[in-house]
Amino acid sequence: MTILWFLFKEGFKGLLRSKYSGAFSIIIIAISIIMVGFGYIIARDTLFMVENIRSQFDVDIFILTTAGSDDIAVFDKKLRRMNEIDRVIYISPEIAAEKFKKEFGEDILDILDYNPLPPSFTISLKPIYRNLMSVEAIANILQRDSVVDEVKYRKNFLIILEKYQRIILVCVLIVFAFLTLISIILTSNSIKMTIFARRDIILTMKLIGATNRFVKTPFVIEGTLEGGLGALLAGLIIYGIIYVQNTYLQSFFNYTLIVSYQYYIGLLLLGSFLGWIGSRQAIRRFL
Amino acid sequence: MTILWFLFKEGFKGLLRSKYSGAFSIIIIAISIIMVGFGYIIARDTLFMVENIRSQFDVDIFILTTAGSDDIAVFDKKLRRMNEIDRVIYISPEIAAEKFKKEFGEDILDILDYNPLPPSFTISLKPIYRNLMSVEAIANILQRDSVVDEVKYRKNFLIILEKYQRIILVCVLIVFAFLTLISIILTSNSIKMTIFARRDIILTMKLIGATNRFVKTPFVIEGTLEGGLGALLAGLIIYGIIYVQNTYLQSFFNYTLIVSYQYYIGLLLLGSFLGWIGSRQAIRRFL
Amino acid sequence: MISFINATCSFRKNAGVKNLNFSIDDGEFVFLTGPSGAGKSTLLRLIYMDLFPEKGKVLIRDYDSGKIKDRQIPFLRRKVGMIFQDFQLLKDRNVYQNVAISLYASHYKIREIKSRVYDILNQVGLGHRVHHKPTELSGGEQQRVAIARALVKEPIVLLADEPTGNLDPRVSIELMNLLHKINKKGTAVIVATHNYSLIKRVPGARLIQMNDGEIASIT
Amino acid sequence: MISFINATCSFRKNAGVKNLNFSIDDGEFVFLTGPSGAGKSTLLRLIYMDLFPEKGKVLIRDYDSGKIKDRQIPFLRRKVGMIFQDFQLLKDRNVYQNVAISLYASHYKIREIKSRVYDILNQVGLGHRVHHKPTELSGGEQQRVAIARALVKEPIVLLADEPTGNLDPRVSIELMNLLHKINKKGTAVIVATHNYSLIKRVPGARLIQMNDGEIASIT
Ligand SMILES: Nc1ncnc2c1ncn2[C@@H]1O[C@H](COP(=O)(O)OP(=O)(O)OP(=O)(O)O)[C@@H](O)[C@H]1O
Ligand SMILES: Nc1ncnc2c1ncn2[C@@H]1O[C@H](COP(=O)(O)OP(=O)(O)OP(=O)(O)O)[C@@H](O)[C@H]1O
Ligand SMILES: [Mg+2]
Ligand SMILES: [Mg+2]
Repeated sequence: MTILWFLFKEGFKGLLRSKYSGAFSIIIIAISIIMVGFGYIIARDTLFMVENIRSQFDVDIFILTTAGSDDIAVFDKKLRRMNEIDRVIYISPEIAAEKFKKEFGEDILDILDYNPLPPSFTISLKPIYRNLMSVEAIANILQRDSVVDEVKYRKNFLIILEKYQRIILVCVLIVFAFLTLISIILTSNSIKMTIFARRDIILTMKLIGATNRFVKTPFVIEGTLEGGLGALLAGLIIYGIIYVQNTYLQSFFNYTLIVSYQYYIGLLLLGSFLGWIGSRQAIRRFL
Repeated sequence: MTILWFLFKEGFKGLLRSKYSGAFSIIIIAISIIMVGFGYIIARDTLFMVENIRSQFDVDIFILTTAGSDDIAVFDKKLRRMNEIDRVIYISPEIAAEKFKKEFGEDILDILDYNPLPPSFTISLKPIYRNLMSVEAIANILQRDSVVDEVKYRKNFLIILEKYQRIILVCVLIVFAFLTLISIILTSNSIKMTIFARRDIILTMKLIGATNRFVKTPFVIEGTLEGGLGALLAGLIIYGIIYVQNTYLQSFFNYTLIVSYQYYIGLLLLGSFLGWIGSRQAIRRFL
Repeated sequence: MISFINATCSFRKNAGVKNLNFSIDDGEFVFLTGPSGAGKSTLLRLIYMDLFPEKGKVLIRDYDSGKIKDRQIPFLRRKVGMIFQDFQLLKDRNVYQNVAISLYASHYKIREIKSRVYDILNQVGLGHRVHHKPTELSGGEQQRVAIARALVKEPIVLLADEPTGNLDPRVSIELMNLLHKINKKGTAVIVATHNYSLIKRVPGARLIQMNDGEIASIT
Repeated sequence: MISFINATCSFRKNAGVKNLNFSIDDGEFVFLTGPSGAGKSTLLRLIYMDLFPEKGKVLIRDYDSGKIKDRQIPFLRRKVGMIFQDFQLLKDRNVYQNVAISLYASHYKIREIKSRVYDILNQVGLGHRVHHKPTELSGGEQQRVAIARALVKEPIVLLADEPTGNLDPRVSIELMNLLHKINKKGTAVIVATHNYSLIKRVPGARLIQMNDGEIASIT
């Protein structure tokens, strides 16, 4: 009991005693955690963005101009009943005419006395069906419907997306792993420096009969505390940046940063873990 | 002479002697410089991108369907002669019909027996004229021409671009300044740690009659060398990353990273400067 | 209790001690003398196993320099009190903590630690310097902190390396009396010193004289 | 050359020295004695201006403790040789470099440095330890490096704080003879020591006895 209490007190005191190098370690750990913290957000949101791009994929179905409004209504119902389809938008000839005007600067009804544009549907598929195979299958089925003139979709978009999605995933993971690696190196090195500045104390302790555990424990406690404090600092800075982003820049970047409180708890645990493992590794050299 | 040579040798030796903390400083400086180096590239290319978006701005001029091909040719020449205009593209009714087909899935000539689409011009302005005021003035002039039906351009695009361009510039500068600040803190702190680990030597030197300059110079030389070596390391890593990007990822991101050799020289100077100023500041505390 | 059997320990650049052969029994009082660089400190370091002989061996109670495991060394050192020639104080702790730490390391109870530390500090005349850091002490005061730290844990053998180098004659004599008292309670004491006047103060003490790493004479 | 005028210097927690009044002339040999903690080292630190009196003043040649500027202190110290009680060696440099550095700091020429350093190291009996680091030396050898460093620059006044604490009697006597010789060449020497047998060795030396921060007697 006495001994455990003593070692804990030593760990705390060590933090206060090594004001200088301790503060440095805390800053380094904070920087590490900010890097990993934002690395995580960037990774997460990049993957989300890819998913988002995929969600903008949709299929246009042009209806035969000969189709009656009843047939179209039946087809609409059929579409809406299909499991694979997420959202259906009907574009009537009138809407098409408006689009025409926007595009070509002429009112089609000025040119002709009737609207020659066909009605069409724009559908978006459920996420799991937004791949080349499923889309082709669905397009084939729809094509066979009697009211359908033509089914159109950006085949190239899908091909490119599928080709590069894996590359993006790999890139994102590499960047994240790289940041994590740097943060581990930084943390363990700065803790090593803290301990290096007090190597004479370790030597003396060993000479007067302290076991390795006795020498080590206060340093490990100190390191873990430094990790926790670094994480706290990092958390505050990240919170501040997120606040600024969401309050002042949100409308500009059209991007809202959302993190849960579990994220902050995760950072705290990560920091303490980095401090713990870093100081354990660092002290080993000097024992 | 003897003394200068001695101080230089001491500086070099100091670097070798403080293997541990010296290596740490070099790594920290390298990380700092990588941050600043990429910060610079990101800043530069973001601003370039904004300019690029601006360059995609163009003006559509719809010609009256009643205009004869001679009149159109005259107008074309007139456009090409205008100082403010960079590039002129003529869109004949045939090309417009093709665009129509792409958009609406119908051949306009199938619907009517003639092509009702008007010819048009798409012009892009020289960079300095791509602002709301100039564009409005130019549009007004063109509108007055007898063959012109309507002049259209994305007014909103220009308004938004002008509104946010300043924000982007400020953001980019803030991020860059932030990275620079962090790199200065990191560098000066890690050098402080290196010196802190040898504070007893400084005290002893002073006790045996060394002037501040005598104590300081070797540390400053050591710091400058560490800065240079850190920059060298950073340069190699940046070169490696640029190589990977341009060789393997270029086609994917559709983005080529270009830096000149002056950039690397800049990094080297920056590193040495950081090391120099960092060690000068750091040693002051201990004198 | 302590046996050197043909022990040789040399350094990279020069020999430390050669062919040491002797033994010291429980409760003995031994003086170690010899010119500067003769190997006295090296001999003591062999006892607390900071160094290991490359030939021969050193036996301390059950511990054999040839067989001892790294993790056993702290337990050996807890039984050996050491007054280092260069004091080896912890610069960032005050006098009380410097002395107490060796008791904490030996898992004493907190109550006991307090009373023992104050007791020993008073005995070496440092009762008024409890809260000073080593850098705030005179040379002699620092040396007495080192002495107090070695004595406080009541070791079975006490090694003192030049323990009076920074002490005035009066304090030196007091210290020798203290060591003598401790010795009478059963602790073996080995004192390396250049101060021949001390030797006369302990009747019946053995004397090991060293020269150039070897034992020149032993009584 | 050295004058203490009513100089008092106290520390945060306790008094160091009080009301010192004395002066030492060029070429004098002075012993400083007194019990541990009497203020000997503090007195010496006032001379090389590591400490400043809060009352009164200390004059060393042209330097006045009340008026000296920070940047003048190194020039004072170049003229004062100091043997520190705790040696103050540079741990990361070998014996040669430890001694040479004080010459480099005083802007000697490289040729001169080499011959002077080897000369002085031979005089203190360390000619065979030139390339050792301080941690590879015995206590007495370290002390002699500290002595060599103080002597090598031929100071106008030499301060020795317990210079024989780790030396055997033979080497101590040799050292005193060396100091005596240097003194005869005109260097003032002040030796703080507990070793009263040394005092007899220097005929005509003055003796300042301190107690509790004050001068108890002066001859
Ligand atoms: N780590 C080391 N590396 C190299 N040589 C060493 C080392 N430690 C001691 N020596 C050498 O071994 C010899 C014996 O040293 P030791 O410290 O045992 O002497 P000592 O008898 O204690 O002398 P002193 O009375 O001066 O303290 C010395 O010549 C010293 O230079
Ligand atoms: N930095 C300091 N802070 C507080 N007290 C100090 C400091 N330095 C010295 N002292 C105190 O001042 C007194 C005089 O110290 P000083 O070192 O001058 O003694 P000394 O005569 O050299 O003793 P010794 O013979 O033991 O070396 C001592 O009691 C010491 O505790
Ligand atoms: Mg020794
Ligand atoms: Mg003293």
